[in-house]
Amino acid sequence: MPYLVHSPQEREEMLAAIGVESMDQLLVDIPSSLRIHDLKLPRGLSEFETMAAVRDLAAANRVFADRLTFRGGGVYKRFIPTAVAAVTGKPEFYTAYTPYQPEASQGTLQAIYEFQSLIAELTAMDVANASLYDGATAVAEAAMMARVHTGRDEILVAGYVHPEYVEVLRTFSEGRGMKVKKGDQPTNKTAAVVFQQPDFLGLLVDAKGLTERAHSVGALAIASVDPISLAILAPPGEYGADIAVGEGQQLGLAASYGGPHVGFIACTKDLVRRLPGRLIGSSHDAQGRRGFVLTLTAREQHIRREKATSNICTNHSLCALAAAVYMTYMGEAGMRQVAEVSFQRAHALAERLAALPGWEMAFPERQFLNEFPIIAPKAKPLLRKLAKKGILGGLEVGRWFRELKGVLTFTCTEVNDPAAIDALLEALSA
Amino acid sequence: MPYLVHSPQEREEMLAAIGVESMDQLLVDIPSSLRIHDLKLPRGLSEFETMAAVRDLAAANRVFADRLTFRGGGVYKRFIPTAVAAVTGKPEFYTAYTPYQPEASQGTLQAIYEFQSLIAELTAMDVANASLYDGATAVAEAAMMARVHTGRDEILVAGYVHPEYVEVLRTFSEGRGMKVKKGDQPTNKTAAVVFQQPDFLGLLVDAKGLTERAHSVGALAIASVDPISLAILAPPGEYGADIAVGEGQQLGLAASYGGPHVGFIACTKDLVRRLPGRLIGSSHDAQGRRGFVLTLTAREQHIRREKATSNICTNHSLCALAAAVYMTYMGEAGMRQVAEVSFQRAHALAERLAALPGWEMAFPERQFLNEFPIIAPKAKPLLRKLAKKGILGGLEVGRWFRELKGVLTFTCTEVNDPAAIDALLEALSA
Amino acid sequence: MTEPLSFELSRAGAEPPRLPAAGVHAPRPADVLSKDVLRAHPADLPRLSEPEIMRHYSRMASLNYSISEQFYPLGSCTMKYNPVANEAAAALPGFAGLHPYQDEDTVQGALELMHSLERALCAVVGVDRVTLQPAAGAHGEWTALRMIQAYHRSRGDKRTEVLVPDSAHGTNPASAALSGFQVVEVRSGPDGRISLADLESKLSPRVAALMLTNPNTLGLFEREILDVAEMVHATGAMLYYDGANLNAFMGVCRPGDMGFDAVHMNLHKTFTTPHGGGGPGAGPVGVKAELAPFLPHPTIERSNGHFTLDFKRPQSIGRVRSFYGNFGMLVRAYTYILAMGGDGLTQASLDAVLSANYLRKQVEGVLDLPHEGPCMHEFVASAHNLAPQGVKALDVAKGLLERDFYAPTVYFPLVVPEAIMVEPTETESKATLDAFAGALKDIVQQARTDAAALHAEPRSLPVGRLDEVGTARQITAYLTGQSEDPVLRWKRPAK
Amino acid sequence: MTEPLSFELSRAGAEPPRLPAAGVHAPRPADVLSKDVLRAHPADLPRLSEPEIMRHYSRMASLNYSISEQFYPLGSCTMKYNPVANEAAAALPGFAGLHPYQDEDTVQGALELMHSLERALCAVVGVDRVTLQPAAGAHGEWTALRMIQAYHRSRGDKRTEVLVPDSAHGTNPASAALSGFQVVEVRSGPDGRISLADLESKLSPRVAALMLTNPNTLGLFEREILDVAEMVHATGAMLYYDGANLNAFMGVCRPGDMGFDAVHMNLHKTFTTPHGGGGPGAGPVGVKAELAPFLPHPTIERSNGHFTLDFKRPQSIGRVRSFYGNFGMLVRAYTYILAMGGDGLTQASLDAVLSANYLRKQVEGVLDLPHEGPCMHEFVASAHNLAPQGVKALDVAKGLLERDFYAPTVYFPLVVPEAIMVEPTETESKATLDAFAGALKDIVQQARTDAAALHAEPRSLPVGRLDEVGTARQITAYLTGQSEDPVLRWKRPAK
Ligand SMILES: Cc1ncc(COP(=O)(O)O)c(C=O)c1O
Ligand SMILES: Cc1ncc(COP(=O)(O)O)c(C=O)c1O
Repeated sequence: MPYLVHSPQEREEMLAAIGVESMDQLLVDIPSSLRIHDLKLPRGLSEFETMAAVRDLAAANRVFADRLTFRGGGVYKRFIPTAVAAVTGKPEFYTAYTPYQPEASQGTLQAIYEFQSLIAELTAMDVANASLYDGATAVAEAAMMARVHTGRDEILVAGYVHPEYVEVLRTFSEGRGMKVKKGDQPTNKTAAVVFQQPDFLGLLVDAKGLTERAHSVGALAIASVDPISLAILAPPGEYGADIAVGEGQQLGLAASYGGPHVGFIACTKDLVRRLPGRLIGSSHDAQGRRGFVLTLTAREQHIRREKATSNICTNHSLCALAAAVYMTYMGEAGMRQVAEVSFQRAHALAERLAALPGWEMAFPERQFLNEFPIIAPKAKPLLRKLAKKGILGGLEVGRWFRELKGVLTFTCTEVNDPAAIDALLEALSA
Repeated sequence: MPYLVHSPQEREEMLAAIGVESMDQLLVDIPSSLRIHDLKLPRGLSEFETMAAVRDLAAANRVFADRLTFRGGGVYKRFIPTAVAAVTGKPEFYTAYTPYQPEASQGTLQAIYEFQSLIAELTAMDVANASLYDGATAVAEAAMMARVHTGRDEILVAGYVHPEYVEVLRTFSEGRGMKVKKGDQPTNKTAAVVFQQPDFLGLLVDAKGLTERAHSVGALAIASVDPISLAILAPPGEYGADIAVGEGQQLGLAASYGGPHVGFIACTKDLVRRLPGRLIGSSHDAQGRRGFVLTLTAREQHIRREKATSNICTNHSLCALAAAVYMTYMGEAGMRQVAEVSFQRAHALAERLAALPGWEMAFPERQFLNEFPIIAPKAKPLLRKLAKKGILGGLEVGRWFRELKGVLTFTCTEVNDPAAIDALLEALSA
Repeated sequence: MTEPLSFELSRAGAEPPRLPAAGVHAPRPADVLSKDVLRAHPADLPRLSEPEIMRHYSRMASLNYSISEQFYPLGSCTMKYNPVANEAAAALPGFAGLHPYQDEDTVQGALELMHSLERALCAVVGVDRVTLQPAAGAHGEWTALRMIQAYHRSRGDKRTEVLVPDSAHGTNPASAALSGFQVVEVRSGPDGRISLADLESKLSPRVAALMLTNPNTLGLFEREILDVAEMVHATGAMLYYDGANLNAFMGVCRPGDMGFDAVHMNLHKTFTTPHGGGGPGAGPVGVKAELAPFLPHPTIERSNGHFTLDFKRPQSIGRVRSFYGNFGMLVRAYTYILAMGGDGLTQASLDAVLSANYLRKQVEGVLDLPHEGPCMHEFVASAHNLAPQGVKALDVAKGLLERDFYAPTVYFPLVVPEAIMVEPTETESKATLDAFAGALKDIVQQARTDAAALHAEPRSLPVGRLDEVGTARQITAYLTGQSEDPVLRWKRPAK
Repeated sequence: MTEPLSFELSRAGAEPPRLPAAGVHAPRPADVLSKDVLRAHPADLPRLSEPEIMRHYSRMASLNYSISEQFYPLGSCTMKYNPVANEAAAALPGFAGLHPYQDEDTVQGALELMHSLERALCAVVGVDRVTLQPAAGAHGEWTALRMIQAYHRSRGDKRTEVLVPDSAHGTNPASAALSGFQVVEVRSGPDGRISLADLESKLSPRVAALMLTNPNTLGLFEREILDVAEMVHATGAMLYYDGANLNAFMGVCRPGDMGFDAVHMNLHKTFTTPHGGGGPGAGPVGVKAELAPFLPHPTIERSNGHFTLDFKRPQSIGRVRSFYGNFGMLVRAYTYILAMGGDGLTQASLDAVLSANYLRKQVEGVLDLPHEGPCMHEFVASAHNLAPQGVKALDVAKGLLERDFYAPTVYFPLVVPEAIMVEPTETESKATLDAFAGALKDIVQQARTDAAALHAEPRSLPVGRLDEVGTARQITAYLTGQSEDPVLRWKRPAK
């Protein structure tokens, strides 16, 4: 059977060495009423047949070309350097466990230390952790930090934060003694104001104003940010946010139907001891050689158990590695370049779409980067028409926000070349 | 620019360290009349654009599904375990050079030593080399061994040897003092009889008889063999051939429009010193640790120079590694299984095709393994019809052999599942 | 050999990568956006060329032990072989290229895969429904407890306590607490199993659930599991299964049959999705029918051969993460299940148990074995016997690293002093197990003859033992303003 | 750490891999074929499970130095960074899945790629046509000589000699001899360049061609190349260019302009296709128009935007290998050329020359530098200065291995005693070159203070220096029947 090692003869030898005659003697502790002898599953397949079956499932999906994908909403098609998969595909990285034994895990430890450093630099925060599951749980974990730090229980969600992030935040807050409210007027009950920059619709919010307002009542400011945008936009550290979180999918990870991606979280000095998840620090051995270790583990559930303020254990290390490779490959200049190209293309697209009969910008007075909401006539049939031409059109955000019925958000990145934009416009005019 | 490392500033520093002011001072030896300052090539592209361009070219090809490919003729679609690419994709293997420094190349050396051992086992010959370019050049190199060993100059090609191999043999023999003849009656001028088992049409030849006939006049017998077939058929070592050669594409290598694949060559003790290419042997260090080294290098061109009987230097090491992984993964039982499945399916297909109106086996009295020649009415339009249904039908061997006009060879392997065979029959009947 | 940080390798003048130009007429951000929304200080990221970057990461990779090269007997972690076919499957463009907000009819293959995976997991653990949304085991634990809480609440039953054995993994009490429960510890008896008497004394109508893993973290099957289930259910509480140890008995018995109402599974343990140096994993949760209404939404439903995402689940606890879970890991796990089949999974568990018992036998007389066998898929030894030599579990771990083995889990479970928790898995050969036992013997021998040498191990790894205490102290110095060195990140040295 | 052979790891009872069953009603081979065509003794192949196989190869991989982790300054080999994008391109199913006997209209993308690659290579080396068929450099050399021979013959000119410099690579004389030519050596002058006087004396109407590489194997540009070309052409002979050193001057000058009539290129050197531990490579040959009729068939032709394989070339020397060359390597090279562009290739060569001269400068005073600079993309040093200490080029090489660098080419070219031939390439950073120079200094220092220690290096590698002479001797013993150990392969020990 695939991936099994012992031969029938070796099994016999091993049983004999143990001093039993059959497997059943090793399974004596299992009440016989519980004992089954097989599973209601088909017999195993050869690798050839397995891969054929899996390929058939993959073929039953429709993959839209990256360049013809204008849908975002939290997951974006971007250029992913081949280098990323070449690194994450190294078995030395992907088949290692959480680096409990630092001497034999310096590769992982250093890579994640570099990830922490890169995220801290990008967000302009003091310290970042080793990763979280995704952008949604990152928001929720940040809220919990604020809850514990301020002793207050209200989490105020300002503006169009990703609706799934808010849903997750709500699920998290049950049991964690948090109340989630919408609004942008914090009070002295507010533990934190959570906002997203750019927001779910792609629009810029007044991050600085919201941060100041939070601080003015003793609440924390939690900024959920698009990492690519930080090449252009003021990072949370520059406007004084206390916690910066976000989804790192754009940093070299495939869309992959929504996961695995990676959440990041960074904070100011004051909050470091409340950070969830793993932290890697620099250390040295007796000979003075530098090495890296998991540190401040006393915060974590395996030490604090029921007193822990996060239960996260396995996180998204390999995705963090991918993000580190991406950021290192791009550098500051590369990230700025893709952010700017995306900006320019989105603005060119917005102008052309808004000029179509019946179309208009949903928030003409607001600024955006590379995703924008626009009112489109007969959105549904229009999207179907685009799909027929292989184009994944804008996202119907009315699905989450009643007031936005008929609004589509379109997104552009460096993968949507000018000819792709032309193709979109042509398909719309046809 | 991609893949370049020095920054403009470092270039200046390096020039200064050398003690010159400009690159031109380093290029003084180039006559100025020769100096150009650019190439008539487009400017470089970003990786994103490069990959898009290359993908467009790939998309301009039509790839027939493996299971619907019934064409062989020396290159076969077979199941390739994922393990193969997982090993050959390791940069430690694929970015190393020929293992000149054994202490730092044990991975490559041992892998190729294992390849040599596997090929020697499979062919039942004494010794195999580290690989050759392909099956065609392997035949030619073997002929050269016979030429030198026997001092005779006639190479007799018996039966349907792959026509491209024979063409290459002819090109090689020019200048090497060999004469290539067709026929199966060696004389005392014959250096070697070359035959292919199964032959180019898929038919079994009398390998033993040909070998005996060669030996009876003091000529060598060179068997060009299908490595998968050796799980079933008597290997060259069992019928006394002097040199076994072949194409290893079926041992885990993609069709890849014909290359890179891998030639193998194995021989009896007597001929070892005449083997072309690299040979790896077992050795040990001063502490008694076993290690592997390039050996018998005195045969090679870099020592013998104009007295060498082969000029091969870079060979097909990584493909040999792939083949080694394949053979190790499959084992004897696995190779036998795919050989038998291929045999059974081909025989089932042959029976069904031969029953179609107007079709008949081209050599009904001859035995075959998994490829067979059949006379098909209106072959050309028929193949076009199949292609329309995504089926790559048989190979028109009349292209090379006038006497076989209208004959197609069909091949089946473990990838052509019964439903695929049904699909072929259905398409033919439609 | 160590490797500099990318930040240290960075070269000021290095060229950025070539990237596409915009190719449209449109303003640039700086032309349109006001200065105060723009970034003032560019991020100080490394500047390196692709060849340097690739070598940097290649060299770092070579500093790791991993299952690809070493036996990695981390107890509770099920470090078994990660099939390369899984990786190929997840990388198929038909999966990796899917946007999560594509319309349902364009992702039927993905939905079918998830649906089939749900059915397969149901069959393995004996439950009615499974959510694939949780990203890891701990996430699954908490998701399950939220469902149990919602279930009780839906019946007007405000239970406030969750029982957790003292041998439980730290995530169990943490997950319970983070669902708003009070955690009550249940003691293990001297045989390493849960004490029924203690359990009895802690059960009450306040108890929402008992969290158990079985075999427990000592690798011992809870023989009295049926009694436990009856006791728990009799008080109206639910029984929760921590599936970290599921590799012990696939096809041998099922948590659902034992009476567990909710079960999390670690696809990154039992179902061979790679650990990735600490994730991503996937922690699906299976539940019996009565908990099904509370599953996170969306669930995946099938009708007339068509698959849909069902968001209309009024009693759902809501989402626990964005989108539909770690889809790429689900592809890997499903690929594995197809290849193994029911027969393969069953044999896998049998072999895992066999290997653990075989290795346990080799360890007899070498280390302490505080509990009687047979064990299931793992066992816990103790270095307590080396106390006279001043040798601790940690030293044994480091000695193993020196001998080219990764170390077992040490100091867990907490109920065993100097615990050494060994899980060999079914994908390690007898020869490897023998070699590992040999290394242990060698270490114990060395402990007896030259403990100091052992304390100085590992010697041949890229670094020796690191000063973890010093690191924590330096961080405190940083956090309290006594040092400028953030320790937790690189920072450009002030000039 | 060493790794057992797969044959030694083999376990008698190990299960074979699961494979599809036939699923058809048909006889099995043994039912149909007579016993004497069937195999009598099954091949004795290893029996191992996938986890064991993967670990086996992973552990072997870790025993290699490679450019992915080490500086690999092998002179004449152009060990530059192998872009990972190349690998991704070659793996595209639209290329990897093509059968060589598909009809032309189904492989237009592949033919276009080859046609475009041919055009690009023509532009780089300044020739009219290129064949992509040869599998490696030596194969290309011989292909070119066969064309030159065919050319002369077509004019009724039976020339019998080929001139080869004494500094030439061994493949040059071998290829010439294997084309049926007599090889006449041309001496180098004291400045390391070809001696015009000696050339003059060897030129005659018997000479078919002069084979040269420029820069020559000493890394020196043949300043008088135009005179050489004139002299050679004046006698009716052709000038052949060994393109192993093409990395020295892309976009700086062109062999075609220098007067070369035929040029081979090593795509696995200049154009970044990986060496693979010894191939596969690709050795295209470019020729001026007068040689074009003799190109191997098929050539790739374009008409009206349609690409075809042209087999109707009556003067062709015929095929030199099956199918159309190492297509997968052609894809990689073309991908590289697209990414680099004319500007990138030019800068690559300039940087290669800069790096070589920079490193050469660092080596001044450390090793002998027998020839004056500047060099082109590589230089040849000599360990002759260490002779008093009994230290040889080989010891320097082994000392470099110990210091985590691969060794330069040693003992080639033959014209320099104790030659150490260093080719840094453009993809190594200044920091790496400095570190390498530092290692050389350290070695020379050690040669002076403790040569014995140096003779014992490498110490930290998987094995120390191996007894190559003993191995050759043992092989002789085997071949002459004095020993049963074949040395060149594993063989099951007789019981
Ligand atoms: C017994 C047990 N429970 C729960 C977990 C938590 O799983 P995860 O790390 O996937 O969150 C683990 C894994 O470390 C475990 O061993
Ligand atoms: C100068 C020179 N010529 C020819 C060759 C032969 O090339 P290949 O090894 O590709 O056959 C080499 C490569 O080793 C070389 O360095």
